[in-house]
Amino acid sequence: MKLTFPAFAGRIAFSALAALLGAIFALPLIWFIFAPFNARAELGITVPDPWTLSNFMTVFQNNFAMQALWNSLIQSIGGVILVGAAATLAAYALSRSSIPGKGAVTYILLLFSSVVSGSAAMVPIFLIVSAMGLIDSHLAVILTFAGGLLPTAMFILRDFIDSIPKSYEESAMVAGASPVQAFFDVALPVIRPGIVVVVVWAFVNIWGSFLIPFILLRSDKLMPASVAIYSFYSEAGTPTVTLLAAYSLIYSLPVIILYLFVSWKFGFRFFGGIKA
Amino acid sequence: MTAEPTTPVPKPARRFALLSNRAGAVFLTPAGLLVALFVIIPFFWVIFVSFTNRTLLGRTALNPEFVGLANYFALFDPSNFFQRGQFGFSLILTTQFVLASALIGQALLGLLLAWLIQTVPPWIKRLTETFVIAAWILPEVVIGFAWFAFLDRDQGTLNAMLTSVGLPRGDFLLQQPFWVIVVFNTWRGAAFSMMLFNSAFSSIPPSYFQAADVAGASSWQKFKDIALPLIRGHVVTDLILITMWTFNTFTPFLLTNGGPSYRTELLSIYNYRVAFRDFEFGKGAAVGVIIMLVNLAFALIYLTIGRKKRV
Amino acid sequence: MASVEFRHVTKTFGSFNAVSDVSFAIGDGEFVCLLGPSGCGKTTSLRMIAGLETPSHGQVLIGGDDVTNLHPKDRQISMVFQDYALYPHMNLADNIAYPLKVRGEPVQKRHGRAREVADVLKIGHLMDRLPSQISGGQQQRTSLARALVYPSRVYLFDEPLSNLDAKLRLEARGFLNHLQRDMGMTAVYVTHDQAEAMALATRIAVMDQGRIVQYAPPIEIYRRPATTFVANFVGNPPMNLVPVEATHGDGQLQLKADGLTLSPLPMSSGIAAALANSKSLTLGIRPEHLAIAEPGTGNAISGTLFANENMGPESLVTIERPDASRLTARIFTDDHIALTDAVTLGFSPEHIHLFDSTGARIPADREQPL
Amino acid sequence: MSNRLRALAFGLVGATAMAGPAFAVDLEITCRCVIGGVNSGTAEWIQNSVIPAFEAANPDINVTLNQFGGEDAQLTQQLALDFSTGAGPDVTAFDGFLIPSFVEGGLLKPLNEVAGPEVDDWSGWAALSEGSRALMLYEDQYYGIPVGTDVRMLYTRKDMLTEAGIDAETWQPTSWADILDAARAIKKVKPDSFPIQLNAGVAMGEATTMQGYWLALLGTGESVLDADGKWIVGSQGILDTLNLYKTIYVDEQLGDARAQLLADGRNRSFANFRDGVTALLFEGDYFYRSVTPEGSEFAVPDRDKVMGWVKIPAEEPGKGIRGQDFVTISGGTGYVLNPATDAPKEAWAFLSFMNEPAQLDAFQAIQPRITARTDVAIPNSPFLTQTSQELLPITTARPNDPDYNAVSAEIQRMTESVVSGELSPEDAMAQYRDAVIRIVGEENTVSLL
Repeated sequence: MKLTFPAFAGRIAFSALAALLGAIFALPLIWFIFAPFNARAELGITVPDPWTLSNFMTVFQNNFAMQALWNSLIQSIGGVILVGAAATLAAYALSRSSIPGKGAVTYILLLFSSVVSGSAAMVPIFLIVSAMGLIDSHLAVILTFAGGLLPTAMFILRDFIDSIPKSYEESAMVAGASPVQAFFDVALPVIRPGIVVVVVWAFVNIWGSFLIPFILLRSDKLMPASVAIYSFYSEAGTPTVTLLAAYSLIYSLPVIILYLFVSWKFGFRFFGGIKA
Repeated sequence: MTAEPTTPVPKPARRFALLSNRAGAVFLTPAGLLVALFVIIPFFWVIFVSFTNRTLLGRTALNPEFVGLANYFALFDPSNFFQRGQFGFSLILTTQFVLASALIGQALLGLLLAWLIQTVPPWIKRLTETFVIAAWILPEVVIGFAWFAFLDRDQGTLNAMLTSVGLPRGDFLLQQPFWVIVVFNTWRGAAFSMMLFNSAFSSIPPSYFQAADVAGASSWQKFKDIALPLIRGHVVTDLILITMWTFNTFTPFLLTNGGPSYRTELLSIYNYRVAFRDFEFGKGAAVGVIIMLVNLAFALIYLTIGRKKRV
Repeated sequence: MASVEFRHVTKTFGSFNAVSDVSFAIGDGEFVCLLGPSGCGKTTSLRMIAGLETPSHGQVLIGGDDVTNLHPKDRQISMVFQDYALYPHMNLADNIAYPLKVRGEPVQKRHGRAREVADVLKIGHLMDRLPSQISGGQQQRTSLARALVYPSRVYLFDEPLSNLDAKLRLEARGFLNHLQRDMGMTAVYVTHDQAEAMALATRIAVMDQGRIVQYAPPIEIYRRPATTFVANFVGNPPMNLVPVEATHGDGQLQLKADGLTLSPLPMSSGIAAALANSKSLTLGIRPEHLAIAEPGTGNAISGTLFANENMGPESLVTIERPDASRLTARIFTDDHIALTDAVTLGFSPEHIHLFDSTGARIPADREQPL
Repeated sequence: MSNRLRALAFGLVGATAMAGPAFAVDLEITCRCVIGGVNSGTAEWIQNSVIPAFEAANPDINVTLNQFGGEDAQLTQQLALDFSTGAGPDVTAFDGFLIPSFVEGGLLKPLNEVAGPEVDDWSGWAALSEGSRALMLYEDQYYGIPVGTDVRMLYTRKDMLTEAGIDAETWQPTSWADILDAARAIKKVKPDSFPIQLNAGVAMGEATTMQGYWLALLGTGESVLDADGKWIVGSQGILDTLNLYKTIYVDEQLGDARAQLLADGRNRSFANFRDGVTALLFEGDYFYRSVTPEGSEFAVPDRDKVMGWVKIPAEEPGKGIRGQDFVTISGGTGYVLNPATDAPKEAWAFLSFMNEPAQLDAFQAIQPRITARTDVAIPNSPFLTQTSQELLPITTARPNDPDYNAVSAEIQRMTESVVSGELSPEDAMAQYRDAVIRIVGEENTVSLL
């Protein structure tokens, strides 16, 4: 199809505008492309001369920071497993069983999950975790995140499961499978893409969070990377720019990789939950 | 149907379901416990604590007293309601912040981006999308620091760019802190609106636009007359969700610490300061209750609209 | 193989009666089609046989055993679903062999058996593929293979051909017919396609609004539809129905309608009973029993030409009557005559059907054996 | 304590097995100190001297040092949350003024209640001066052992004074006007400079109250509390002090207002002094001991020549508190025991061990400071000898009051609203008055206007 001139010019203008917006979004992040590889990085953007990995070497030698990455991993993976498993079971029950009042349960869950935000519930969560004697443990962070993320995870997954024909499990049962067999052999593998989305979403949430671990953890040994990053502030708060940049990059990598994975595997789109 | 003499039913018929009620209950238990413990109990506890003068330090830590609505009266004390660092100031600041950064900033920018990337070459779409989404998914502490460096008065990238074109430096974090967090939050959150609108646009059959092309409509006309009316539902969804998220966001704290002079102290940050710096748990809980009331209003609107659409 | 029986089965969803007090029996080795429009309760009935729904009242029996509250897995049945329900994460071999797997058969044995069935269905060469990698017809045969792979007392089909295109559907229909002849299986087959039902069934249960309107062999359904509903539902195109006013005297029945000329018919006790209720009757004539006639011929009905559709061997000629109702005739194209605006369609009186004001068929005094 | 779960598990076994010596005890000590960072001397002392010596004497006890690098207020926050949840280090450095509010909140217990009667038997108490013991005393109970006290003064950059034509060696201001005049002279010579640093604002936390506002307020003859222990919420002294801030930061830009407002402002103010932007800086001896020594981030190059100090004058001669010409204020830090420690006896053993003369002498060798114990000499530090001799006699102590912390926060807010130009001194004081009345009740306040 041949484009008329105005249409062609319009295309160019659109492309230019989109590229400009993309550039604006990129600007605050460009610093992270250069600074980590620059032994003398400051807050301004300078192209490293020479490019070096010395900042990373220093960061790798910082036991506390490395331990913190490990802690982040423990907390994120623990939380993700709990969220994934509990949300899958619960969402499956909400979708497939005929428990009386499950509609109301879903409604109430959604209501609570949107009403009770982290900032509003800080005090009671601290007091509850403290009363349970779990303060200053990975478990405290894992459980708190699981509780907080579950309603939304359940809701997304329930929508996903609702969109899957019941005939999968029905055919399995007619063929002789017990409900448990039907769930594990048939339903679970079919729901898996939905679970992956929820799990990735939960991981990114836990991995990046600052406030909850900051309040619930007390000892340095358990702090996740989001808190440990402040160890690259010297004395009383001046950032050690070079190390901070390198550490930030390492700390961001899992999220970037997950993004690439999800957009490659599923396309970064919406699943259930938010469909209108 | 009550008396059916010809069909004596030996035992009460259990309705078949893919998952029996008992199994369903078992499936729901772990999630139910976790949600009850970390969402529902805190909800009621925060209401309870808000009626006490509980603190972490000082006399009322050990023996908190029931003070009725005193915490609420203190929050709404007209003598200092609008002062910086007080509840009223934070409330108004947060309202302005939501209006400017979510309803105007994120929604409009997201809409514009979603519309633009429908038509641009794939590589520009990919690149733009990647940066917009990166702003959204990178850890908040990293983003906070990126902006701190970006806006630095002496070395920051923004000032370097301004001076290179002959404009004066700005001391943004100190002089325009409110606009800094507005722009910051717009930047941080536009991805969600973009993706939501993007998926909304791509759910419109292309034939609608082709028909308009045949009729000779311009891009703007197509947007205004076809796309916008068709995604109205998505717009409502988007506005309510980003309003709620922005209302509760804590991330600007990592950029400004709520300052200078409380000028960026959003309700969530105010809540944090009262509860975890001044250690006034009772008053902090009262702030939390008000935050939750606002959330409740939005959630009810959202669910009402959502329900209507589902039927 | 086993028999199936419904005893006063009712199924309600909330306040909606999906199936109302339905009783019928399916003999061992019978192929019964449940036929009706969507929402008539046919699928619900099938699912109650499968155990995927529990009756609100009444009993379901398979092979004489009350299975009303038995879990599907314990009923020894097979079912083919409308959407095939092939598991997207398993290849064809695993899909077909899944029923054997849950029965604890070893891998070797179940894959061997799956392969046998697949070969019969001509999909044996696709065993390593995933369902998403094969055509719709192949998917249909895979789901059939999965139903056939294990011994079963009753085979249930829920509109298994409705997702196929016309040509494949004919092919699959023929195969099912062959299978039925071969195996003599007891089958319950849900469809809304009357041709499918006619072609496959040994008996058809026509359902409407949760009730069985007629339960009879296909030929009887076709020749003696119990109601105007059945008459209208079975046959393609459906039976023409003309409202008529009846008068009678001297043992003779006179039917009157615009453009209709019909010599008086003999009275019968059935007609007399119907007329006692109302003088308004419905006259039914199947399109294939109408032919182009000269104006003024004895038994005929006339109107203006509305459409003339050439179907190859035959044509559908539709006329419009003064009250805007239409009649369609199915005539051999060879008999084709140049049509003018006014068309008269003639018929023979032995082909007419009469229905009373409630829509029920008025039987002849002594029905001919079919 | 961070191994709380392990400790719990131990508790079950320990109930029966504790008698045996087979179990090693782990102790943790926290201070706001980082080797090579903030309070490096303290960190080096604990890590390299106290812990090895203690562990040598007690082979069954392992001690770990948590080096906390954040702000004072963050450590306070951490400790408050730790102690409220039964977590936290066994021994920690602690600012004396926080003791009342922690005690009232049930977060600290008297030493002898935590560790038993041997606390009272410790020989060291007798060696502590009464004044320094008071730093860790609340309602007649000891909550910790004081390490030392401090004094505050006005640090000068002699090179900048000289540049402005002032004889830096003999300059001793006797009124606020003298300071302002010197600042103006410097500003004239170096228009880009911010000659004065008088801490203000919320971001600096307690440093605003102790190193800024209060120093000025004492110079007007007032304090934060009156003689009856009532909080002064309206007075000419407050107004004069706030006007001083206004002159410095708003009217004449003699100080770097940004540094008072930004989150990392205190560091900026140190950097200003290091970089020759600020010539007159109000601080404690901590600034000399810990901030500016060679090798630290804010080391002043050629310090002995460039940096000097003078006494802080009253607003006008004789107008200071108690009629003094010069004023200063002292706080004090020490170490306390976590009331929830799993090993109270061992924790006390460690705490008292580090406060024996042998260890304190080792500390003095690393970093001389004004000591609490009379039997520990300050070796060879002309600076500390001189300052303590001149300033300790005229010093004022911070009140021991559970509400102090909250009022101090209001003081910081009051100064910030003036320095940012948002409120006039009168309005800021009115706001302060309302806030303090809300905290302590109107009956505990007094207005002198």
